Amino acid sequence: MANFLLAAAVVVLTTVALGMIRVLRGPGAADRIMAAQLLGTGGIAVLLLLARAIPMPGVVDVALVLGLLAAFVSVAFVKAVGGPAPGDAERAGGE
Amino acid sequence: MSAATVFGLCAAALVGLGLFGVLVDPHPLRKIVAFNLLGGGVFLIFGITARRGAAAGFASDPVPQALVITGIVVAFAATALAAALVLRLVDETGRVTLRSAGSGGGPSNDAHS
Amino acid sequence: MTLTFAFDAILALALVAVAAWTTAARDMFAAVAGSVAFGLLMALVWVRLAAPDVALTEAAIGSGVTGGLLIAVGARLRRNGASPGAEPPGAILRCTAAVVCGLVTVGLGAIVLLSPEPAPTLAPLAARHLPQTGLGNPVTAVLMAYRAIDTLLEVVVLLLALVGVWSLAPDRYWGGRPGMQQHEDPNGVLAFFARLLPPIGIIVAIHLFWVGSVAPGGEFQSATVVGAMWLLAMIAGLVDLPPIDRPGVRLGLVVGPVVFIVIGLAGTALAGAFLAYPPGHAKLLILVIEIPVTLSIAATLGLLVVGPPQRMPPG
Amino acid sequence: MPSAAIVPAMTTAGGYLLVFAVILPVAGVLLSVLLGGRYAERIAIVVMPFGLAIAVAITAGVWHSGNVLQYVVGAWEPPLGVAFRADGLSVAMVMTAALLVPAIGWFARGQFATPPATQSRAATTFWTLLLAVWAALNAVFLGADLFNLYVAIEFLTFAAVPLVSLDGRPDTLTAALRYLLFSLLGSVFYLLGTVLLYGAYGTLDILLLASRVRMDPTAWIALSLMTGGLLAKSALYPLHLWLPPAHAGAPAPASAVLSGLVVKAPFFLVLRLWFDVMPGVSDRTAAQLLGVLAATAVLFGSVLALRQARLKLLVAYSTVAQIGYLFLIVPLSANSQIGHPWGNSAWTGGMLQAVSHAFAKAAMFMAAGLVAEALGHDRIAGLAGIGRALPITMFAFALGGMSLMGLPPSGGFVAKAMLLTAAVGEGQWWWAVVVLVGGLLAGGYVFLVLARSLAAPEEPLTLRAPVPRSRQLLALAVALIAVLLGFAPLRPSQLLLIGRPEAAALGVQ
Amino acid sequence: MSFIRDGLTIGAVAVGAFFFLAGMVGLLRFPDTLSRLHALSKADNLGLGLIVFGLLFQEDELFPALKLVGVWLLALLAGAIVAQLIARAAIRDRPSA
Repeated sequence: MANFLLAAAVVVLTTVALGMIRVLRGPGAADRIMAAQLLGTGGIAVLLLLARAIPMPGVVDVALVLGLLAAFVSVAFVKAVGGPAPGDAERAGGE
Repeated sequence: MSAATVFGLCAAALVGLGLFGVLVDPHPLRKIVAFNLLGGGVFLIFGITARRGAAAGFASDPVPQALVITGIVVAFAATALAAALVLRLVDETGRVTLRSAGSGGGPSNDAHS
Repeated sequence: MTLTFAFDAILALALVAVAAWTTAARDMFAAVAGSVAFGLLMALVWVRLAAPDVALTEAAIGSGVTGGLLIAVGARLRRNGASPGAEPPGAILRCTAAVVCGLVTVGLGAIVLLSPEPAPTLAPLAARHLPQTGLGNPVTAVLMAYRAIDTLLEVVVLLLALVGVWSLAPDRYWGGRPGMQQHEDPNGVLAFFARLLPPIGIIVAIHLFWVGSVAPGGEFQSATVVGAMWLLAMIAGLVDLPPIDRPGVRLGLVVGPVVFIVIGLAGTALAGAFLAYPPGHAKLLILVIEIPVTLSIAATLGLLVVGPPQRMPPG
Repeated sequence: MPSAAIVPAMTTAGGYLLVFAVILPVAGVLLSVLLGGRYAERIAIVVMPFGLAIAVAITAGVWHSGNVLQYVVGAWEPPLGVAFRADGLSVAMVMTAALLVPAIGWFARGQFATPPATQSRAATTFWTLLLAVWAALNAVFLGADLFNLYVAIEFLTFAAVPLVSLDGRPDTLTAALRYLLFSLLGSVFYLLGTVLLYGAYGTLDILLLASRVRMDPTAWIALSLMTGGLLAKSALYPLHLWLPPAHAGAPAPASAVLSGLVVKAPFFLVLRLWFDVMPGVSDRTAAQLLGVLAATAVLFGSVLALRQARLKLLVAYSTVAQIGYLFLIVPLSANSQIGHPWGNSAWTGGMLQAVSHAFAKAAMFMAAGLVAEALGHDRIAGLAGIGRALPITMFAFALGGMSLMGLPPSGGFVAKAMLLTAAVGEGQWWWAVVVLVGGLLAGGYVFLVLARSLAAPEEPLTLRAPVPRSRQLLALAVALIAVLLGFAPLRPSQLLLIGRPEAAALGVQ
Repeated sequence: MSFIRDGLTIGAVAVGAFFFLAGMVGLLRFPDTLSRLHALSKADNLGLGLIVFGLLFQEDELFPALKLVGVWLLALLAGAIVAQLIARAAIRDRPSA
């Protein structure tokens, strides 16, 4: 079972690694954010699989923190890219 | 090859890449990013040292691990200070550069910085 | 065995590829995005190196908060249309630098390959003294007991960085609020998210803090999560940052190191050395230090990300 | 394994002073942050006499016991825990900092006064960071653990960099950013060397490491990486580019701290590495290579100083040159023919140079700052008449310059004479030439300034702002210390040897 | 029993990994931002969900199992919200700006 989970981790890690191409190539900011989001989710999946395949305390917590902070980074990304122009910090938000 | 060796070699490559970026990239923010790569490589060396020091029932020597945690926090502080300097500089000059803005009278010896 | 090697090799290759791309990318924003991805992969590497405490720190600080900071800075630079004022150095200099960096890499690689495995280690000593600290997590024991002086100085370093960042405020904003007031639709998606996530984050932070004495976790990771949740609420316009002059802010920033020093000094009297803990009370005292330190680190990290004051002080 | 018998892994009597030397200014920093601008100055002024008293007590303790003071923090003995240790070398530098920081602080009161009703960004930051620099310096001079020293030098970086850009002008911001990047790069290389040493020998404690270190490639590479990083931080040629704009752009009291004290910290760590940690590892070629850089720094820095049009830049470039003198210790002392490095006079001379330069350079920056305040500029071409308008200030500048040139009777004279003796004694006459030519060039730039300032002005000189006599006298007092160091070189030189023989025994075995 | 549990785990995790693969292909191959978004937000959340589902069969205790589900819910929530925000930003940027 451990070997199977490890193999699954290798597969997901590979998709994460390939997904990086989109982060790096863009072209738009939205593409980058999305790809980063996939990376976050994929990273979580890899960690959960690893946690089961090679038992070690705390790995699921790493996944949890990764999920939280990835969400934070994504929001910062969205806000930074779609955010206000320098002058109008007071832009009324959402429609 | 053990995980420590694989990531040790990876760390060596990261140090080289990061150093290259810090040295040749003219953009200060990208210098900072490169600096984080360099720091990541150095921290990884701590990591493999810790892994190779597994003993006494610990899978990894706790001392280098603790040192890395300290190091990561310090590196973040450095990033924040450098970023604030870059932003202020841009606010003042509208340019992103490390060239001295004609600080007065210095001969051109520091032009190749 | 071969599967773990495959995993490690793919991970290492991806890490180097991201680093190389980040160094080579023309677009500044691509480099910033690359550094976020880099932090994520690093967290995986730390798990593979059997260092979950470091993995947590990397996920929280290295990838998360640093990523958020760099993204915000990158976006501001792009919006200001700041032009790069300098050309890349000439070919000769680049080649020289490449050669130097190559030598460093080769030298380090040689050390990695030639170093003995198993290496010299302090793990047995750390294990032997672990019962004296009352802790179950040796990394926390190193941070809070064996090398507590490093941790104390580091918390102050973080605070100094904030003093330095604040010193970059224009004079007229000194004492004012950092960052811009954010306005978002209070019923919008972002606000919803920013209401929902922080409670979850706080629970995770408390969990990390609590298990930190026996399992991976601890005050730095916990504080970072709290700081990030604070920033999230700020981004969504739910809370505004206080003026840096407010006594409560100042107190929050220094309470951690102050308690650290006070208990350290008490150790001089009660346990015979600065930062020594009386036998049997170590775990409790460490907890008493960690709570305010977590608060201070969270406040400092959050304010470091936001930057210097950007608004007029009240009054 | 000769280690166990030699390393006293215990706190010695009076050892607690070492931890207080670090914690007291840290407490001042915390209090300043807590109470904010209005109290920053007062807190600093209150902390200073206590800090000085601690330094004096440490000096007395080392002097009387004739041995190192040691403090084992948290009673966790190295290698697991961290120790602070004061030997003769530490004492010299701790004492220098303890005299200079209060002097500079007192001098700065004229510039960064914080009246009760108002508070300003620059003043608050200055006082907070002045204490932070002090804490960091003490941590560097007293540290005995390589990683603790890393934290200490990062502490120093974060305290020093914002001092450069206190006025917020674009050129000082650029200088601060460049300083920060150089400094961080230096730290990271230091850190890399540290982990390599830990990986090879399993300890970070300097004395334990000294007893375990062997002449192998890992030690050698670690030493090179750490030295390289520290050279960048101490601005030795060719890594000096960041220094002149940073030191010249900072406000005068900050320049005095940066040039007098801050650059000495990485230099001090280089000495620790080469002579305490790895006395056997450094080989002759490497030492000579470092000497070449040092010599180039002396000549190149002096020539550039001669060509400066602004007074503060001139003083800053002279720092580049004087740092070169410090590093001449390495080729002259490492692999000394006498057998152990501290036997010959280069060791004492170099340390005396570090101390006397600290005072001389601080005095010169104070004087330059007063001149700039009085005139509203610091163009050397426009100095005519200032010598008559501010005689005390210019006298202080001249005394400091005298020490830089190495004219008798000054600390600089004795220091340079000892370096010369050592160069001749070791049969390395080429360094003697460097010392002499560097002295001549220093004479050139100091006289250039003095001659301009004593010339009759074309039109009557009007001072933009009155310069309080007390601040001028303070600059003079600091300059006088640099001169007086020339009269008492013998007893300090014995002090410098405290803690040495122990390390020597380790090095020989 | 453990045979059935292992079988379920293998099945769910394999399909989950496949979804990740599919999401990655979509991310790399689809022509425009919104369709990439569509492909992705489905794939990665389903993928992670299936992997968590599969791993649940290996957990014997309640708390770790709950934590696994918590991680998935967190990722699901974050994914949905971020996808929303991106879509808004992408649509806003397209016609007007």
